[in-house]
Amino acid sequence: MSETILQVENISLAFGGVKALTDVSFDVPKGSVFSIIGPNGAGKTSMLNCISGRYQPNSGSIRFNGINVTYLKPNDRADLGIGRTFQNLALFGHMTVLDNIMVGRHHLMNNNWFTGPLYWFSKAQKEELAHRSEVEKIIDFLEISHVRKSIAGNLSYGLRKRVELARAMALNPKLILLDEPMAGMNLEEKEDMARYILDLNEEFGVTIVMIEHDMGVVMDISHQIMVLDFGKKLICDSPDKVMDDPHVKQAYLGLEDELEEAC
Amino acid sequence: EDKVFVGHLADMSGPTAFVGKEYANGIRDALAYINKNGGIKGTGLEFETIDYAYKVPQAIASYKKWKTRKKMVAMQGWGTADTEALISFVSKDKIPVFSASYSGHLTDPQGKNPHTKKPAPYNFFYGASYSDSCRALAQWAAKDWKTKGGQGQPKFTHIGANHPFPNAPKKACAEYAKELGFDVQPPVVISMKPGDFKAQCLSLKSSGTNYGYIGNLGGSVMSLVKSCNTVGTDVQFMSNIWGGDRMIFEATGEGIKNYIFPTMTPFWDSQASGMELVKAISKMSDANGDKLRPHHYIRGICSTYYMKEAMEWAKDNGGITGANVKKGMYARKDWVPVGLEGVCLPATWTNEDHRGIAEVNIYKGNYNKGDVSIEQVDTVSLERRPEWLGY
Amino acid sequence: MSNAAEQIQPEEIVLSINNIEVVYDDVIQVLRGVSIDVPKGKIITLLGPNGAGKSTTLKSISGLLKTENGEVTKGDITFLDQRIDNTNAADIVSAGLFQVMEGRRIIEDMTVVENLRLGAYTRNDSEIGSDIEMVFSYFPRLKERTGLAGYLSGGEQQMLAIGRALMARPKMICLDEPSMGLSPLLVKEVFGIIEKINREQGITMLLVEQNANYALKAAHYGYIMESGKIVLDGTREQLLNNEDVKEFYLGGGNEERKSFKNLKSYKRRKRWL
Amino acid sequence: MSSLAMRPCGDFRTSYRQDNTIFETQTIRWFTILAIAAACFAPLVFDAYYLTLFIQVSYLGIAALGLNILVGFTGQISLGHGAFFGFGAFASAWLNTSFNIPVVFCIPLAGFLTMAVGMMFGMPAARIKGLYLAIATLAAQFIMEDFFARADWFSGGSAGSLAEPISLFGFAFDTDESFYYVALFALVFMFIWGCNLMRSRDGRAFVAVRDHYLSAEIMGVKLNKYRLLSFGISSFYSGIGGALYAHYLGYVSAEGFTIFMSIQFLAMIIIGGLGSIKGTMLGVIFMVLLPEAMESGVGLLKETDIGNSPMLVDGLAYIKEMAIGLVIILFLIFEPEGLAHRWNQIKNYWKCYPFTY
Amino acid sequence: MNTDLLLQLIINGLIVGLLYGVVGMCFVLVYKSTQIVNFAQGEFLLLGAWVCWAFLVYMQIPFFLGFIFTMLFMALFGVLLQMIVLRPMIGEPIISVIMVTIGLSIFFQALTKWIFGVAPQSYPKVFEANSVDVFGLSIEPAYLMSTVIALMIMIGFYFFFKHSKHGLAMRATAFDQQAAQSLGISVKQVFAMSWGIAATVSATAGVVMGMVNGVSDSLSVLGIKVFPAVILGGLDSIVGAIVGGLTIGVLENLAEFFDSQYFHIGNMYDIAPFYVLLIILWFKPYGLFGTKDIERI
Ligand SMILES: Nc1ncnc2c1ncn2[C@@H]1O[C@H](COP(=O)(O)OP(=O)(O)OP(=O)(O)O)[C@@H](O)[C@H]1O
Ligand SMILES: Nc1ncnc2c1ncn2[C@@H]1O[C@H](COP(=O)(O)OP(=O)(O)OP(=O)(O)O)[C@@H](O)[C@H]1O
Ligand SMILES: CC(C)C[C@H](N)C(=O)O
Ligand SMILES: [Mg+2]
Ligand SMILES: [Mg+2]
Repeated sequence: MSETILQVENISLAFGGVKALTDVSFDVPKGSVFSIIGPNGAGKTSMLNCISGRYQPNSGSIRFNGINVTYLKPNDRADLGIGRTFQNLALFGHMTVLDNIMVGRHHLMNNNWFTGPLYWFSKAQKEELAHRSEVEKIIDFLEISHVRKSIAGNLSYGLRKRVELARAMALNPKLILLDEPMAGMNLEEKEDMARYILDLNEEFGVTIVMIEHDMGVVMDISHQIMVLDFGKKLICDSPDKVMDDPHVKQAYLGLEDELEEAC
Repeated sequence: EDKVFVGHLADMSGPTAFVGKEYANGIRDALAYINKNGGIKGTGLEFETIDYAYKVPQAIASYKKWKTRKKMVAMQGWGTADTEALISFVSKDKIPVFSASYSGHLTDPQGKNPHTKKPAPYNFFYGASYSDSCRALAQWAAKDWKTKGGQGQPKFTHIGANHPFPNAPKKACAEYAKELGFDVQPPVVISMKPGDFKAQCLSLKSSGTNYGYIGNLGGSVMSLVKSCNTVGTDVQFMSNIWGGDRMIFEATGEGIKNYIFPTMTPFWDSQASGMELVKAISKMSDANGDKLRPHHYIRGICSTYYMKEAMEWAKDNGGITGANVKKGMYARKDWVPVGLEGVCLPATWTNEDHRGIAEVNIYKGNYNKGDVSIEQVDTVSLERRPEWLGY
Repeated sequence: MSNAAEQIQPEEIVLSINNIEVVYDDVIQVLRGVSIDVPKGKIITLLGPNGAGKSTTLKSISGLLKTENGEVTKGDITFLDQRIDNTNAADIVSAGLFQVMEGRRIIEDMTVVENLRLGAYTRNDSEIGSDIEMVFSYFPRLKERTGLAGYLSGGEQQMLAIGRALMARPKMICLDEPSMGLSPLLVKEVFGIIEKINREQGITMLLVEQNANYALKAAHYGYIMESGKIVLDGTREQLLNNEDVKEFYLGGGNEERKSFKNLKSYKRRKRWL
Repeated sequence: MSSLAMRPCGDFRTSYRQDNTIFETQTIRWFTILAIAAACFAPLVFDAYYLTLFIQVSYLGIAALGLNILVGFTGQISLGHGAFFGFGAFASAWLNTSFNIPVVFCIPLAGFLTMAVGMMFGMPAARIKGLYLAIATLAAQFIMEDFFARADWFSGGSAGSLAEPISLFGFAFDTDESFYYVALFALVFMFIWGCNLMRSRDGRAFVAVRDHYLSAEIMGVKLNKYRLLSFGISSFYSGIGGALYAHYLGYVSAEGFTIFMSIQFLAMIIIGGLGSIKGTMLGVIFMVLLPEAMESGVGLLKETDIGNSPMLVDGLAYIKEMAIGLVIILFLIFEPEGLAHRWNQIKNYWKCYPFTY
Repeated sequence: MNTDLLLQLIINGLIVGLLYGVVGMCFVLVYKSTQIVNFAQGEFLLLGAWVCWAFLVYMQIPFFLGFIFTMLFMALFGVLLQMIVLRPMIGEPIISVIMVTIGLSIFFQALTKWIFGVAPQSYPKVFEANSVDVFGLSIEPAYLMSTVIALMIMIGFYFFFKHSKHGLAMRATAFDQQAAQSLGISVKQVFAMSWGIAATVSATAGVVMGMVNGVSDSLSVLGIKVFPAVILGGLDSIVGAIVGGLTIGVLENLAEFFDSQYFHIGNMYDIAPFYVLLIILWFKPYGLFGTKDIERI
């Protein structure tokens, strides 16, 4: 996994007074699992927002597969193959789980307001069904078939996170951004989630950028870890190196013994 | 015994209820009275009053109901909304409609005038069209200007909302005013709803308008007069038939001066012989007869009685059907319904000219310290120019 | 089923949930007979997988079920010896029971301070100002954020939520997943503060958590809930030493903690009942 | 099992195709088809009064369906729908009289014209949201009302404009009986169009935009395109509805396409149920029948002598209006989510009795 | 160019605009606390105007007394209305509640017509002077009164929302009812309060309108007429409502000026504000002072 899929160069982002990000650069190798950690308010989510297009950085550039996407609209980035999940869930609350995921297929389909309604007489039906079966594969993969038809808004927190992952996968992206995928899960569910992420990475060959606070998970599954603190990059290196870094210890983890407890 | 049915659409609760209610009471009482006194030469007169609140869908539904279930032979309608919505139905179903929408284009049953979008062969109304009464007022204004010894060209302005009803006479009247030598100002628009019209009054003032024709009715007229008083204009207001009646004076109170308006009937206190019958009719809904009815009420009665006599004619000439009633309207010239002499003006309808009346009585009203004084100032009889037909 | 009462004999029970059932939308049954006792001045924790009904339990305590048209159909809840099931939320708060809802739920278009003042809505004494300072002393970083609370980061919002609870000076606080989305350091901090508050102000706490390690360390007594039932309960020690709890909640049973890396992609699912 | 006799309790479907159908079960499908077939014989049974009511339901229903696509599915409130309805009416009449295009083509053309206008007034949606947008559409309402009253070339100004009846191969649909079929066809057609739209790509996109436009955009949905498009489609519907209205009456006058009509449309879809296609229909029927019911209620009162007691005789008109307001209020108090919601609840209740699985 | 006409029109605009502002504030108040746009606003106003009129004409009591009574009556009315009609709607979809207010407006429109009739009426003379002269424009004295009232109300509102705990509670409720309840805020009380205030304040506007132009059923259009003003200022900004009102007021008059002097298009007085509204919204999507909602994920 030599070539890089995502190149971030000197991104800076400020909201009025608050400097969310200052001059952050990093590369994500294709097919790797890349984790971003850091204290709360360090700017991790803001970083993802810059990559997925929610925010536009004040300066710096982001290249995806060599294309400069810094100023593209979010939906164009989706077309290029960047998918993501959100820290505070952002599902379509009143839609069924199924439809939520089908929305992920949006940019891959091409029936429209005219051909769609001509359902049987245009290709629409065939298309819908084809994509439906794709979606079903994802549903089985993430083991959420039992809630297929229930309204996303009524699901419990953990399930909703899983549905979000499914929706992101439906884009069939080359790069998936995960914002704290394991928050609010107990160990068992974290293990499941970790498994999904690994399979996603290894079998589907999707590159993964993940924000996560659970050091256990981060240490185990990521190839590279970047640490942000107050919007600045502290270090970006392999897990164990990061672990030994003194700054990281005191800025983020706290002292040794507690680290053990933490995971 | 045999019966015929007449439908009656009224607006008693809608936006035009202010006058609609009075007009409707007139019709309702008249129909009831006719019914009580022998109907149409013995044929019972069945009728239903529906308050459609100026909402077109209700009007249509009621019409259909009457047509199919009651075999309606004629209808008493109300405003522009319902009248125009029903034009093509009634001419297909051959059901004459007598309405209070005096839009000029309803007076051209055969579409002789190029202006006419859609000939309305089955639409009648008692009274001069909005255009004609406006023309009459213009004539009076011209005369008034002379008698006042006004210098130069008097200025004439149309004041009204941008809606079909006020707009109806806009062009026609302006043209005639020009012909009479007025300097016609661009129209001033005030909404149909009451509000603060000082702005418009200021532009009236600055344009130096001498004669302003008011196309609106009810609350907005009152607001206009008040606002203009505050601003201090000296415009001679002349209103359309709906904008001038005792109610307006009482409502506006102080400050409504020398307000000019047309009518097609005398007032409640008139001594005309026909008023006997009118008062008798009024008792139908007001047993001890102490209500003062505005002239819209009386006009409602006239509208009903012309229909009645047309129906009587129809009965003698092949039965009361819509088509015959229509013929009945054409049967006579300059006729006045029996018993309403001096109340309804002599009217003539022909099958290519539905301008029933060519004569407009013009009144001037004043309000001083609680009592309203109204005096007739002129009677204008218009020539029946062919190019004015339906315009 | 709950033997909490004998366990902690002397203390009085502040809140007792007695075999309640909860139904959403008149059809979806979520809780199937849950009983929990919360003794005064203690920290009780409620663990369980997603969708078990933990949040639902808290909502039924704090009277917020109605707003999601759910309802306690069976059993009863008493707080300080008065029935509070299906009474409305405002009264319960005034009675001294405060819930920190899942997902923070701060008022985003208000400033931090305004949020805190809102926390004190049910009070009308003069010490609100000083209490705000007290909260800031617990969470110094909140003091710097002067903008709208909506722009705080996840963690900051969580702190604000807890601080807001303190402002009400409640007798008891229910916390729904307070550590969610916090960095390890902060998790430690927050749990530290929770224990501190419990110690210093003697506020009783009912703590719904996913982070079993911390929760069990902080709590005196714990319940484990699955699919709407309490499947296990016991003191901190009992639970910490229970094999199943070790495997499914704490990680690393008897053998060394297995890495997330090489999990067999099928995993044994132990379920009580 | 390919066809289910009863409502399924759980997923027994064997292909996604079955799972995607408009109707839950074969029975329901056949039932609907039968109902429509039966509807074709209505003119033999019902008189013009009922037919005219149905025709109203049809043209108002089509327009309301459009509004629901905008408000219910895309979450953009519009207070200008009445004006668009009017525009459709005038446009069709105008196309027919001044270019003498046969009416059958005028109606869809009017639809597209209205669509264009709708999108023009929908443009603010690219930047404005929620109630701000609602009021922006209010501007559309007033601007267009004014336009109708002044644009003689288009609307005939105060004289109104004439609309020929629909005619196909020389047969004119100018009676209630014949027009009924036009209305029925149009309704069914637009209805199915709506259903299919909502279960295909763009329909989902609309709902996504409504529920969470930020994440929708990140999931690849072009926000502005869909915000605008939903305006377009809803205006298209109202245009069609208006055109039918015009050619039914045979005459359009600038009066009546007021803000109150727009509010009426809103009432219909809210009462019927936002974001529900069949709900729309229920709502329309409700709002069309309500005044009629009140009228006949008043009619009954008139018979009795209480009804004729003087203060009531005048009162009746207002009592009627009040009753209409009251019914709407009570209805929403007891059925805040609209008829469709109740319908579904009853359905679920039986489907899930006593618990979910 | 006719400058003193222009000047007079602008003054007129300001004076009338302030009244729009007052009505606008009621929208804002209800909106801020309940997220509801109250379509029955116009009827509140109408009712206030009629009730005061009745006090003056039937009971013959002096104006200022009648005015006070009217306010009290309307306050009570607002609270009761909330208790009976709107309370059951708490927690229901906003749009449905908005629909209820539409129902209310239909209901009260008819009710007032029934009770007070369909004929317009004038208020008895309250002030001696028929008109007072402001910078060469003569206006009705009532407007001076309204100006004073407006300013008082405005200041009152401002402090209420910024500093009182009830003000905070209202905003919280508006933002997230469930969360607000979890803080011990009684949503019912909050709503009752705001409806009460709204009814009272709009009544004052109604009375002023009544004194100036007389009362009649269609006075209630003011309820819709001020929509542009409210939006222009920003739905949730008291100050915005006033500024919006003034702006619309002036706009109308400017439109009238240019129309009558130069363009002669007609009806610009009513329509032009809407064009301007669209333009302004394009550049400031949340009006001039409205707080933009937080867009974070
Ligand atoms: N839209 C915004 N407007 C203003 N400030 C913002 C905005 N978004 C983020 N911030 C600020 O930028 C900083 C970084 O926020 P961010 O959400 O990226 O932190 P984070 O690393 O995700 O923290 P956490 O782990 O708690 O989610 C925070 O201080 C936050 O207050
Ligand atoms: N408003 C609602 N309507 C219908 N069902 C609901 C509602 N809220 C929750 N549920 C259902 O109730 C069950 C329990 O939900 P709850 O949120 O209590 O779980 P939880 O234990 O809090 O899970 P998590 O740890 O993920 O928060 C879930 O299956 C969920 O689908
Ligand atoms: C407005 C009413 C006075 C009736 C009038 N003829 C109209 O055009 O409707
Ligand atoms: Mg974050
Ligand atoms: Mg939960």
